[in-house]
Amino acid sequence: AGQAAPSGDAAPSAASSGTADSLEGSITVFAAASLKATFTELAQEFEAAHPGVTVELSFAGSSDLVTQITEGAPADVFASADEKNMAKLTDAGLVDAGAPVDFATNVLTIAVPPGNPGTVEAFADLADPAVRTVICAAQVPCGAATATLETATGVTIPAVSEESSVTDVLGKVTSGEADAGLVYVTDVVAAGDAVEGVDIPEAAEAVNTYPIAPVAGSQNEAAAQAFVALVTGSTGRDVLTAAGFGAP
Amino acid sequence: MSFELHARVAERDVSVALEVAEGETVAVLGPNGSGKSTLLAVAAGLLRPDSGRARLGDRVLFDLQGRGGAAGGRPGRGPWVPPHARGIALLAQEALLFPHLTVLDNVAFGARARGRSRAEAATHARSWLERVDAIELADRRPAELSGGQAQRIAVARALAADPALLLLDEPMAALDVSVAPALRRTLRAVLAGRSAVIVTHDVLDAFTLADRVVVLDAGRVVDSGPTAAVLERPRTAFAAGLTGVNLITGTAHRDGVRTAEGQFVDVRFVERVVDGAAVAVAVRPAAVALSAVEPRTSSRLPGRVTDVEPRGDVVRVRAGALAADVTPRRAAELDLAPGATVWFSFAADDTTAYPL
Amino acid sequence: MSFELHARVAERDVSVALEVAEGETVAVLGPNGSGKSTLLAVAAGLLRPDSGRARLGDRVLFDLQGRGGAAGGRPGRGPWVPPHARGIALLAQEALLFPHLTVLDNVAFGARARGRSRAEAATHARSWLERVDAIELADRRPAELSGGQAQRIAVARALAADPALLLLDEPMAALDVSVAPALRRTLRAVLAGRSAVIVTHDVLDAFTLADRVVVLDAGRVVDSGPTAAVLERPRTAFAAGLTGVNLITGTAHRDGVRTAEGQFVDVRFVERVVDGAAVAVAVRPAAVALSAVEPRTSSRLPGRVTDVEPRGDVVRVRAGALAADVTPRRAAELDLAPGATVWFSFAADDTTAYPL
Amino acid sequence: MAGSTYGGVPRWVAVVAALGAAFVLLPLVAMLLRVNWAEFVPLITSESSLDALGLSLRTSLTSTALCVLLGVPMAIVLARTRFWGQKVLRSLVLLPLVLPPVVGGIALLYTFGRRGLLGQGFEAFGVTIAFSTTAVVLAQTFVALPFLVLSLEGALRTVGTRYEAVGATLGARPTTVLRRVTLPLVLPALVSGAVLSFARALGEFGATLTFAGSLQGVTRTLPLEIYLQRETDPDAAVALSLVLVVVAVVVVAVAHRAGEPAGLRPGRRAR
Amino acid sequence: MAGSTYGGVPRWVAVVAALGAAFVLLPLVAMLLRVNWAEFVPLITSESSLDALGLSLRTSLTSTALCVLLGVPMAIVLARTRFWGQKVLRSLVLLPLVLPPVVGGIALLYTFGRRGLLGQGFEAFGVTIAFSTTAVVLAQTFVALPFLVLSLEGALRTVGTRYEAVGATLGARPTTVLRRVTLPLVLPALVSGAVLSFARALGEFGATLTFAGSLQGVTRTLPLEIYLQRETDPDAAVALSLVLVVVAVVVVAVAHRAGEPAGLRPGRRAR
Ligand SMILES: Nc1ncnc2c1ncn2[C@@H]1O[C@H](COP(=O)(O)OP(=O)(O)OP(=O)(O)O)[C@@H](O)[C@H]1O
Ligand SMILES: Nc1ncnc2c1ncn2[C@@H]1O[C@H](COP(=O)(O)OP(=O)(O)OP(=O)(O)O)[C@@H](O)[C@H]1O
Ligand SMILES: [Mg+2]
Ligand SMILES: [Mg+2]
Repeated sequence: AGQAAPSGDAAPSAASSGTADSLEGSITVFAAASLKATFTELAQEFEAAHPGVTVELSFAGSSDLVTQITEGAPADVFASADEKNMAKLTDAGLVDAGAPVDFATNVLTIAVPPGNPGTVEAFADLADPAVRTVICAAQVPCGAATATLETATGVTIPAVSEESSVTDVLGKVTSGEADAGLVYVTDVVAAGDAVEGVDIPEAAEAVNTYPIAPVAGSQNEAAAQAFVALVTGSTGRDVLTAAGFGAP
Repeated sequence: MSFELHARVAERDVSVALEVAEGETVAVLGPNGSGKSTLLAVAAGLLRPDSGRARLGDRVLFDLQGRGGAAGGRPGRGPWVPPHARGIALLAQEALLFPHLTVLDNVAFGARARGRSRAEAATHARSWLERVDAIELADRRPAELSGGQAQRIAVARALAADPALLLLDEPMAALDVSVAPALRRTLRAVLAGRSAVIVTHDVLDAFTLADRVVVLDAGRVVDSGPTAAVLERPRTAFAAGLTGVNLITGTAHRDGVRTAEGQFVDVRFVERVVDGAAVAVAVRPAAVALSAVEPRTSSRLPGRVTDVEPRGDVVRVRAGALAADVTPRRAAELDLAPGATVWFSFAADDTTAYPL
Repeated sequence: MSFELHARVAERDVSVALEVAEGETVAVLGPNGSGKSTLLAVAAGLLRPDSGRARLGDRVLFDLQGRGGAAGGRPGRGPWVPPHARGIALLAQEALLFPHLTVLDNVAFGARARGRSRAEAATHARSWLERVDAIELADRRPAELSGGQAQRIAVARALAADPALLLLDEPMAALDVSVAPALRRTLRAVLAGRSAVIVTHDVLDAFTLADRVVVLDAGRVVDSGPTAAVLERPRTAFAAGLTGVNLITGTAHRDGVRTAEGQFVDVRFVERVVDGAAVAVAVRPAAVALSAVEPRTSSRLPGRVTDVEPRGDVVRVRAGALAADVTPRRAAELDLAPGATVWFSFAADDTTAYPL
Repeated sequence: MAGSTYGGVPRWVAVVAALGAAFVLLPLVAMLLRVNWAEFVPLITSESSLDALGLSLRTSLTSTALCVLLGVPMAIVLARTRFWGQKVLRSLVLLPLVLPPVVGGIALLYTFGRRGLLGQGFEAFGVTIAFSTTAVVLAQTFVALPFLVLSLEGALRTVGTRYEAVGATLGARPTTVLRRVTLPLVLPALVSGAVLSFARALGEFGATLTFAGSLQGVTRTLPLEIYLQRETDPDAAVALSLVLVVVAVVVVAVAHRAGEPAGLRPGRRAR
Repeated sequence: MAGSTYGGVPRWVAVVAALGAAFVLLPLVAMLLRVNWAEFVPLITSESSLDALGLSLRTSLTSTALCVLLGVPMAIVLARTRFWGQKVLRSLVLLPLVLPPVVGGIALLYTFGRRGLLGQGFEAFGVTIAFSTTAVVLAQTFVALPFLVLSLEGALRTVGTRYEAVGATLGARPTTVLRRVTLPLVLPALVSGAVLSFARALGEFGATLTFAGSLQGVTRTLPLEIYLQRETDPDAAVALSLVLVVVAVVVVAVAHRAGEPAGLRPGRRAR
């Protein structure tokens, strides 16, 4: 799919040369809310590399962003938390069909409150109704992944709540309301001491992929391309890995 | 400016006509619920009648054609001047001072509404407050006034609006005897040469302020004419009650009057009256004597006592529509109690008789 | 039940005392803003005085110690019976009928509040509506009543509450002459044997309804006593104005009275009065004659005409506090106009003189 | 008391009002135009939609009742008594209005949650509030209560105490005065306040999501269902919103009819 | 008119009111207890927080002004005139209350968005509304307007037309009556309504996110910032919420003081 993507090393080399950087103006990056920390850092890196460019960041749920772009929001780059939402834009012709590049993956893990009061040791433990488990609803990407995992492992989770976002699942766990929640690895990393993670060996069955692409009709296509390159390049790789994302 | 109105408000069963000549003050009298306030509300433009017409000076205020005679028909259509453009000020039965304004600002309201400057309006308002003897209340809020004080401010507010036609609904009802005469004097000065309508239950207001009187009853005009004529020669029990005279009606019969009950009363006719014509006789209670047995005089009527009212130096004895004022001693002598039968008698010289 | 109250409301500069014996009706008279409504509000428990004490029968209603004499001090502390538990009904100066209830339900309110059944309360209310001659209004809403009708319903509502003490604030102010006598009769029947306080501007109410009179002025009791005594021997200009008599004050001087202005007036003392004592002389305007030149009689006072009021068969001529009733013809002869100087004279036989 | 039927409204006021109405109504029209009518009926009669609608109605009505129960006394105390700190209290009581609902949900978790201020006590008695329909009702009541308190308090102040005083002198004890005088007088405001509360409860989303979770038939109210549907099918979300709108309009219209006080209705006599 | 200072409140009313107050206040206390005070100051003074706070204040005040501008005429027309379809209109105007904010945002997009009902026309003139600060204001106005209309309409009905009629007979034209009589009389309700609107605008989240997006300094208001912070750091979100709460309390308190009508203030004379 990466036919349009410039080589991963293009941006850093331009930055290190420090000469005749043709990029200027500003770009607006629409990114899934779960990318807030990483993309804020990447935007700073990008601005450092291209002093003439300012990066505006807009974070929201992927589907919110898709609606906004469809209705004319001034986006130059779109980074989605799943492929389905990116597909909506390519279908609508707002992103060139070949443009999206996968730049990260994420897998599910079990988040438990510190001290693990429900003593959850493995995915199968979640089948116990005594363990209050919170998952994502099937309509949202993490819920779809959960469903895939349930099918793959044959474990049915009697969830007490099916949330509409990972953040809500994590919130229930950090507040101690739930004994366990199915979230992404990156969420557990970001949450720090607030939760503990219990790895799921079967998680590879349901990998969530993050695609990124410049938005068609961008006012500053060159800079948009450069930002995509930064994210998919080695700089992006480092930042994303540090946050717990997997390689695509 | 002259004013002319006739209107029908079906819902309240009121159908009245009123004329006020240039500079004339007309008193509207009538029992509770007879339509006095309704009449004023229609004139002021606060109530849209079902049909009718009104004119102030050359201007038509409204000219409405009734639609469907039935009660509950919608208000008629036609030209309609809104209240603020009529130049008619209404002092309603309740003071309704604006609670958010001081007394001074209340009185200055009319002038301000007509675009005068703040200072000018305040000066004007102050002069009016002085005239109603309330200048010391200028800075108070309406909530801090007594009932009578509020009423006086309301009068000042209406007068200060300097309207072409002034409508006053019982302006003196809550006033004490120490301000009433002064206010009456102020009103008399203000109303002189101004067209005005004043609703009152006090015959003194009618005498001192009004050129003409209109008597309403059950939503209809039942009597009207110059004040003295209407009140001294009452045609209705209500008008008679206002001045407190006894009204006896019957048919002329030679030098006397035969009542419906067949009693004969001696009177003196000032005008020629043909035998058999309907006539009224007015006698003041003070001129009526009471006796336990039928007196020899020709003018005497029997009555069953309904009420004995001590009134200071006299006692008023009522028997239905008849009343007599006697001294407390005479009342004691007669041992009057409700239910007793007594005779009311009077001299022909004390009567006023006139055709109805 | 007997009632006793003294109270001070600093903010309104009112400091009054009132006593009502068992079964007695007391009339409270006074100019606008003299504190009559304030007195009733304190008695009913709607206003907390700064200090004072009240007792109804054996029960102490309140007993408050003032804190800090300064105006604006907070209401005092002490026992305080809330309004609903006092057994005191107050008919306020404004009708204040509950707008969401029908007339019948308004009148039935008191009975319902005391726990009577709906049917019982309605029957009770109906009988009261009949007594104030308003039974045909039973199903209306207050918004559909005329001012006088509303007032009558309010009277019925207060009476129907059957209180131990009844407070009436100008119950007759908005009533027409055709119901006023009937309502006065009803009140007289109701108030007989009941403790009641009635605020009024109408001396007739005081005469017909009250056993005793209290006169307020500027928040203080200035006169009180049996009705006839207070009104026939007025001590204040206000009380004199109520009955319409002329009040002349001065010092006793042999068979007459010397006024402050040095005029001498011939009177007849009924009681012995020592020379130099302060005395008052009451003369009715009808007994006063007017003349353009100084008359020969010894009782004559000069005056500058302030007002000429036509009153039907007589004309009342006022000169400051002096008033005389003359015939319209005499008024015309004298060519009276405000500002003219005239002499007021009267016979010693027409005066009532009494020590102040 | 003769009726004044004065009703002069300046022309420009009407023009601006029309503008305002257009501003509110146009988005609704725009939404109507985008509804996929072909799929409308199957969509809104799906099991999950009906579950959500039923749950929403039940919980909203319950929390409206709770709002009335708690809010009427609160409004009365704020309007009729004076005490130290009253102004601060009034401001504080209004806070749920300004709190972003999600934060409100967090605050509720901190209070009624398993490890919350009160929740620990409840838990000891075996009562769990989180993830239950009770939690939904609590969340809705929390955000809707200020609406009732505020609109009622204003009305109580406007009406004043004169009629209440009359009632008291006629021998009615405070509770009777409240029931027979005060509440009937402010009925229109009470109804408006209840309608506002109901509407707010019906539309409540953030606090419910955070505090109660989202499980079909238990805690997933219509707004949560709409939010979820939107992930996969914006058309479905719009269609469901329309259902919410219709329900709201019906409730509002019925309530306003019921709340119109007989005594203040213009005109016509009873007989 | 002698002042009645009657103020009897039954004991049980006070008890229930205290219960209601506790229900609202406890969550706030619980929140306070969880605030990480050590990090509080740096957190709320970070650039993005200050940006968000500034933007929130500016937009909320603007939309409150818009609400007053549009809402006052709407309330007057609803309260003072009678026309066909009025009841339906009143219900419709209240709809933004019940619409889940996200759906409201979608409706606004359908109207003012690039492909929207009016947006197409605006676009032709080169005006883009969506995703600008204007959009934030529009979204806030849309959700906050019904609050003002509803509370004001109730007050207008309660006050009645008697004072307006008096003003008219004194020669004041409708506009003057409006300015000098009607509005001063309903000032307390107007202030309450404006406070409600401001509070709702300040807390607005869903519609803003959908219709205006979330761009720092342009459209990312405080609630949006809180939402984002929550993704990474719930403590930060709570701390920021506290800022919102404090701002709201200050505004509410100030407004209530300003709105207390002089004429209805109890007691003391002017001199
Ligand atoms: N708003 C109203 N709706 C219906 N009927 C009304 C209304 N106001 C008054 N009425 C009725 O209309 C009739 C005339 O009332 P109006 O107020 O004009 O009487 P009024 O002569 O002013 O009496 P009062 O001396 O008591 O003030 C009465 O029968 C009254 O009951
Ligand atoms: N709420 C109030 N606050 C402050 N002062 C008041 C208030 N109400 C009345 N007053 C003042 O207190 C005094 C006594 O008023 P009150 O109402 O008792 O008089 P009143 O004798 O009933 O007069 P009226 O005959 O006019 O009804 C007056 O000076 C009045 O201005
Ligand atoms: Mg009247
Ligand atoms: Mg009084």
